Amino acid sequence: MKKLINIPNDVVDEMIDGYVKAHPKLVRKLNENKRSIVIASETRENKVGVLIGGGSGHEPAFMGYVGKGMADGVAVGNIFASPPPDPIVAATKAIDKGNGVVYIYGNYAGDLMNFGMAAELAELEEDIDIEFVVVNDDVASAPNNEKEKRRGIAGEFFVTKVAGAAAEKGYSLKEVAEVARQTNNVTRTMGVGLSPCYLPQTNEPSFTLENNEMEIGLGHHGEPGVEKGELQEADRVADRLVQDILNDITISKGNKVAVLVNGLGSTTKMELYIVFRRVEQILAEKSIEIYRSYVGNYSTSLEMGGCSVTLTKLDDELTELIDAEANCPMYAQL
Amino acid sequence: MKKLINIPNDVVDEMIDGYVKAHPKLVRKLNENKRSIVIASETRENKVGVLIGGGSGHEPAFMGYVGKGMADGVAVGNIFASPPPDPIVAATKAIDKGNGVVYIYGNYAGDLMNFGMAAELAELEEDIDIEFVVVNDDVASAPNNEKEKRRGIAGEFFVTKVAGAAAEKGYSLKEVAEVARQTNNVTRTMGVGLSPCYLPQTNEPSFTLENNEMEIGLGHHGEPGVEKGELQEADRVADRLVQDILNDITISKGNKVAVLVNGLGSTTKMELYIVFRRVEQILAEKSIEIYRSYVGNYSTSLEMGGCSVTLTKLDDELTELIDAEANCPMYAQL
Amino acid sequence: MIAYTTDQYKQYLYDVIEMIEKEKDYLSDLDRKLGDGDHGVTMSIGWQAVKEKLDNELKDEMDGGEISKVVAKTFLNAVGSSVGPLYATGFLRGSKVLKGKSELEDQDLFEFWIAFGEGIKERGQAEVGDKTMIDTIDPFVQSIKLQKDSQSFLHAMDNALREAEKGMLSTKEMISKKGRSSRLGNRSKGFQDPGATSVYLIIEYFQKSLSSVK
Amino acid sequence: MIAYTTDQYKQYLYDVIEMIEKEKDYLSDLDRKLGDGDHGVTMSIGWQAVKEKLDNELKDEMDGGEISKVVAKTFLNAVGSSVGPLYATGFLRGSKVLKGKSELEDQDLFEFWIAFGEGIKERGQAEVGDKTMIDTIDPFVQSIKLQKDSQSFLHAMDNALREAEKGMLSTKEMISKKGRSSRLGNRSKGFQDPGATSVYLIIEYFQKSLSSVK
Ligand SMILES: Nc1ncnc2c1ncn2[C@@H]1O[C@H](COP(=O)(O)OP(=O)(O)O)[C@@H](O)[C@H]1O
Ligand SMILES: Nc1ncnc2c1ncn2[C@@H]1O[C@H](COP(=O)(O)OP(=O)(O)O)[C@@H](O)[C@H]1O
Ligand SMILES: [Mg+2]
Ligand SMILES: [Mg+2]
Ligand SMILES: [Mg+2]
Ligand SMILES: [Mg+2]
Repeated sequence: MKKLINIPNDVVDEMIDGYVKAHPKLVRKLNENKRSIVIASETRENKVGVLIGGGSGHEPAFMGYVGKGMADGVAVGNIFASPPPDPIVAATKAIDKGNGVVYIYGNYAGDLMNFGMAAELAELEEDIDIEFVVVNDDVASAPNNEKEKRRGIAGEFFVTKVAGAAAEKGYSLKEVAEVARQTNNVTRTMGVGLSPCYLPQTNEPSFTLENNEMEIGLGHHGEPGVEKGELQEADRVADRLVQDILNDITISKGNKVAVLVNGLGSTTKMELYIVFRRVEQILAEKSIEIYRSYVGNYSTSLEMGGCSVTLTKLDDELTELIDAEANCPMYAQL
Repeated sequence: MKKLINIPNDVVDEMIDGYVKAHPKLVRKLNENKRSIVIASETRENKVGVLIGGGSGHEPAFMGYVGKGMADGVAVGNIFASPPPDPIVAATKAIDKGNGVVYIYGNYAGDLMNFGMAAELAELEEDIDIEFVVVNDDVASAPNNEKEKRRGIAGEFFVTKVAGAAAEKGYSLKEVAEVARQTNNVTRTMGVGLSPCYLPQTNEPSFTLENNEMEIGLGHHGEPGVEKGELQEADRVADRLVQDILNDITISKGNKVAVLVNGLGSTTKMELYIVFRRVEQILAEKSIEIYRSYVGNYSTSLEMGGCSVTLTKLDDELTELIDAEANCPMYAQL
Repeated sequence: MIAYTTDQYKQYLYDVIEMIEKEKDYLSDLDRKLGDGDHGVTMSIGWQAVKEKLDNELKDEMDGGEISKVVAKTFLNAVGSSVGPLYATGFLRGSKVLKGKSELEDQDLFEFWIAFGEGIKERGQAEVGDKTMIDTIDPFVQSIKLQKDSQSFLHAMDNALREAEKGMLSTKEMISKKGRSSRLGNRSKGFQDPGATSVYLIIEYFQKSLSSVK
Repeated sequence: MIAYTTDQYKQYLYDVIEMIEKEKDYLSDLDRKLGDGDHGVTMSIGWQAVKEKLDNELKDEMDGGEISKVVAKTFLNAVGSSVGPLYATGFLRGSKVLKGKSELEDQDLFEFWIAFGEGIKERGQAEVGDKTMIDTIDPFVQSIKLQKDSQSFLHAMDNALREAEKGMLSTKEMISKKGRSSRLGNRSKGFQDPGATSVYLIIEYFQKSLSSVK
């Protein structure tokens, strides 16, 4: 896989460098830690801080979602590797306005340990209250009765969106965490992979597939899926993804949802809209209302091919928060 | 190349279908022509219409740039094929508010003929005044003394941005066209391809490259570039692209520019920011101020790998127009 | 000569449709060397749309002018692209010649193809030597024009096709000046132009159609 | 026994660094089957950062506790990931045992490796059978614990390594329950866990280091 990079081990630092130079009015890097990025403008006094983070390679996630109405800070890890505690703590200190910070991250061993250690440090040394929101929207990663084992994938976008909007609206620490957890509870994602990604350092494909195969329920770090299947038409793929979600969570006639059709990297917007078209048909048949749609690369796996479908069941509170304005370098909503 | 599609010949219609269903508050398809999409909200009376269009396969261009502060309508062609006159005329009629419509399209034989025929029809049959803005920012496609032969590529984003903002601000037909042409005059793009794209119907690579090769100055429909070169580090690629631009247009110490580092499809945002980082270094060395930066997939070539760099030299008027708010399904700016 | 009927004209169009399906990969391959690789795709989309019209709306249509006009509009709207306006203009200009006619005499055929070729040339604004379909169609038109008052159309066609073929083959060594491949400069040398090829096939098939009538 | 000096300990760390560079592709290959394919990358990034410290800041450091603490912090901050906290906690716990010591007796070595293994286990909260590095490190710790009062450390190491190896190999047939590969369920069977492998190599190299001292 040819890549436009310099030295493989430098990609993350150089990306961050380019990122903060590209958007100096929106984000800045902390002097204290080169892997901590925070919102450039002063945030409102007393506002609850929202901190996101995780491995790199998912851009725009997570780095791209720092901004008004979204996260106040991000800790950036190596590719597909949780950030260590230091950048998390540094960002925590920078964004705390006295009312604590909510950590949002995916349910991965590495993130759990690193964010956990960081929270201990922040609470002990800096007396900052921390709340955890662990995202686990990936239906494929464990059965319904073992939800606590599920991974966090594209649905983290909605969780961040809601938490960011809630914090902006003046929710308290507990309330922000609560509504973010609630969003996670009503969010489900199911993905399919068509082609692998390549780590810059190894340049090896994350999995191998025959020409007529796809990986169903793959991880968003190129981890193999739960099942290989024959590549099918987009409509059949969408059927499968939506069915798996609806088998897992009750969304009924008259319910409102937000939909995210997320590209994993090299899949074109054309394809994503073709998949969305079918998702809309299925939901319309069931009289489920799509309140708002997001179609594009919201959480990628380097240049992996494929997509995921996320549904979030909306109540009135979530609807309002999903609708709120947001302004980040890689995502803006009016 | 595996694709998430149904029937290859249906991809454009299905994409449009998905697109308008995903963003009903922002865009709608005309009953008169299934390849014409216009802004969903009523635009201001007397506002000059801005119409864009071209082949599909460049998403978010052009379809994605319909919205407040950008284009009022788009005519969507087959993949890499100009739309025929009918959808152009239909969209023209729908968006004309009595003060005429500016057509913005790239300098390609097909677009010139089809938009030209459409303008004749719109003027003759509907008495609508039309102004043409033909974008030709691609430095590689012809030497400086044959600028009229140059193609339009990613720079069309800036031209559309400026025209959309000008129309929104109440510029007259001639003024919108004038400032858009002016933007085109001070815009230069240079691109590099690392991997080909595949038309859904042929599923053949648009070009073939060895593992250590890149196409310099490629067309944004997968046309071969002007020159094959050895794949180099991102910094050297950026050096080459920026140098070719600065050899073509005088941008001096103290000048302000807008920068677009555009991904062609499968190149990650990580790589684009690494390229941006170097672009910023070069310009900083020359004391050229980057006023605003855009990094991401703004005009793709299906799943092609590679990127382009666009520089637009800004005066005060362009600065203000580039800064204006925009709200489209695939791009929003606050 | 026996007059050429519009039924035979429609059969000719069906033959073109079939031929395009056979040749579409070849045409796309040529375009891949020089342009965006879709010439076979655009031609196929356009002619398949024409087929749909022939099968339905044009089933009982006997007016050669009407048939040509529908072919022109259908092709244009299905295709867009560069070749949409080019071929559409060709058929539209031809339709004026055939208007109201259901049996075509030699004179009609001469005029049809002259109008067809000149229409394309006018639309594309390309010159001989630019490496486009003009390199096929211009010598073809010149040749039938010269023979118009002295030869049967079938005979004229034999000579004109030889000129067209020479023109088509000459595009191989040309440097592109119009269309997508113009950016390639010298790299465009060595490859035959796809449009010059498709238009050659289209006129060649008309000769075949005529010959089978005799 | 001759006491193990912190110079030798540093040499051991250099040996591990060299070993990781040799094995990194293998470790990434294992992780590609089960996880995100980066275990060799993370280990290499971490140990290269440690090397930088050994070459500079730790050049004249003789306190085994200080060395271990710097190794722990450096590794953690360079790596993050799952293994960052795991190995860092191992070295951090070990550093408490070695604090203030520049010559390590058998007793210190026993306590260092017990603290190291228990630290990892506590951090990761995984059980034997979950298909993680615990499957290597837990039997290893159990074994040296049992031998602590009756054997020399070198001798105990021989036995413990055999247990560790068995543990490492047993991960092949396990179904993942912790870490990225747990989603794979049955598809995780047949592949050896990368973390179980890297930690085996790390303790195996300690035995090599010890043996070369004797
Ligand atoms: N201005 C022109 N005049 C005549 N023929 C042209 C012109 N521009 C392009 N062509 C023809 O069009 C052909 C390409 O057609 P096609 O691939 O279908 O369209 P596109 O270039 O839009 O992809 C070229 O091979 C050339 O013969
Ligand atoms: N909770 C845990 N306890 C112990 N070891 C773990 C745990 N989670 C993961 N591991 C180990 O980490 C290894 C993977 O490490 P690595 O690939 O470097 O990190 P990541 O999983 O973040 O990509 C696994 O092979 C496993 O042995
Ligand atoms: Mg990892
Ligand atoms: Mg084309
Ligand atoms: Mg073409
Ligand atoms: Mg891993």
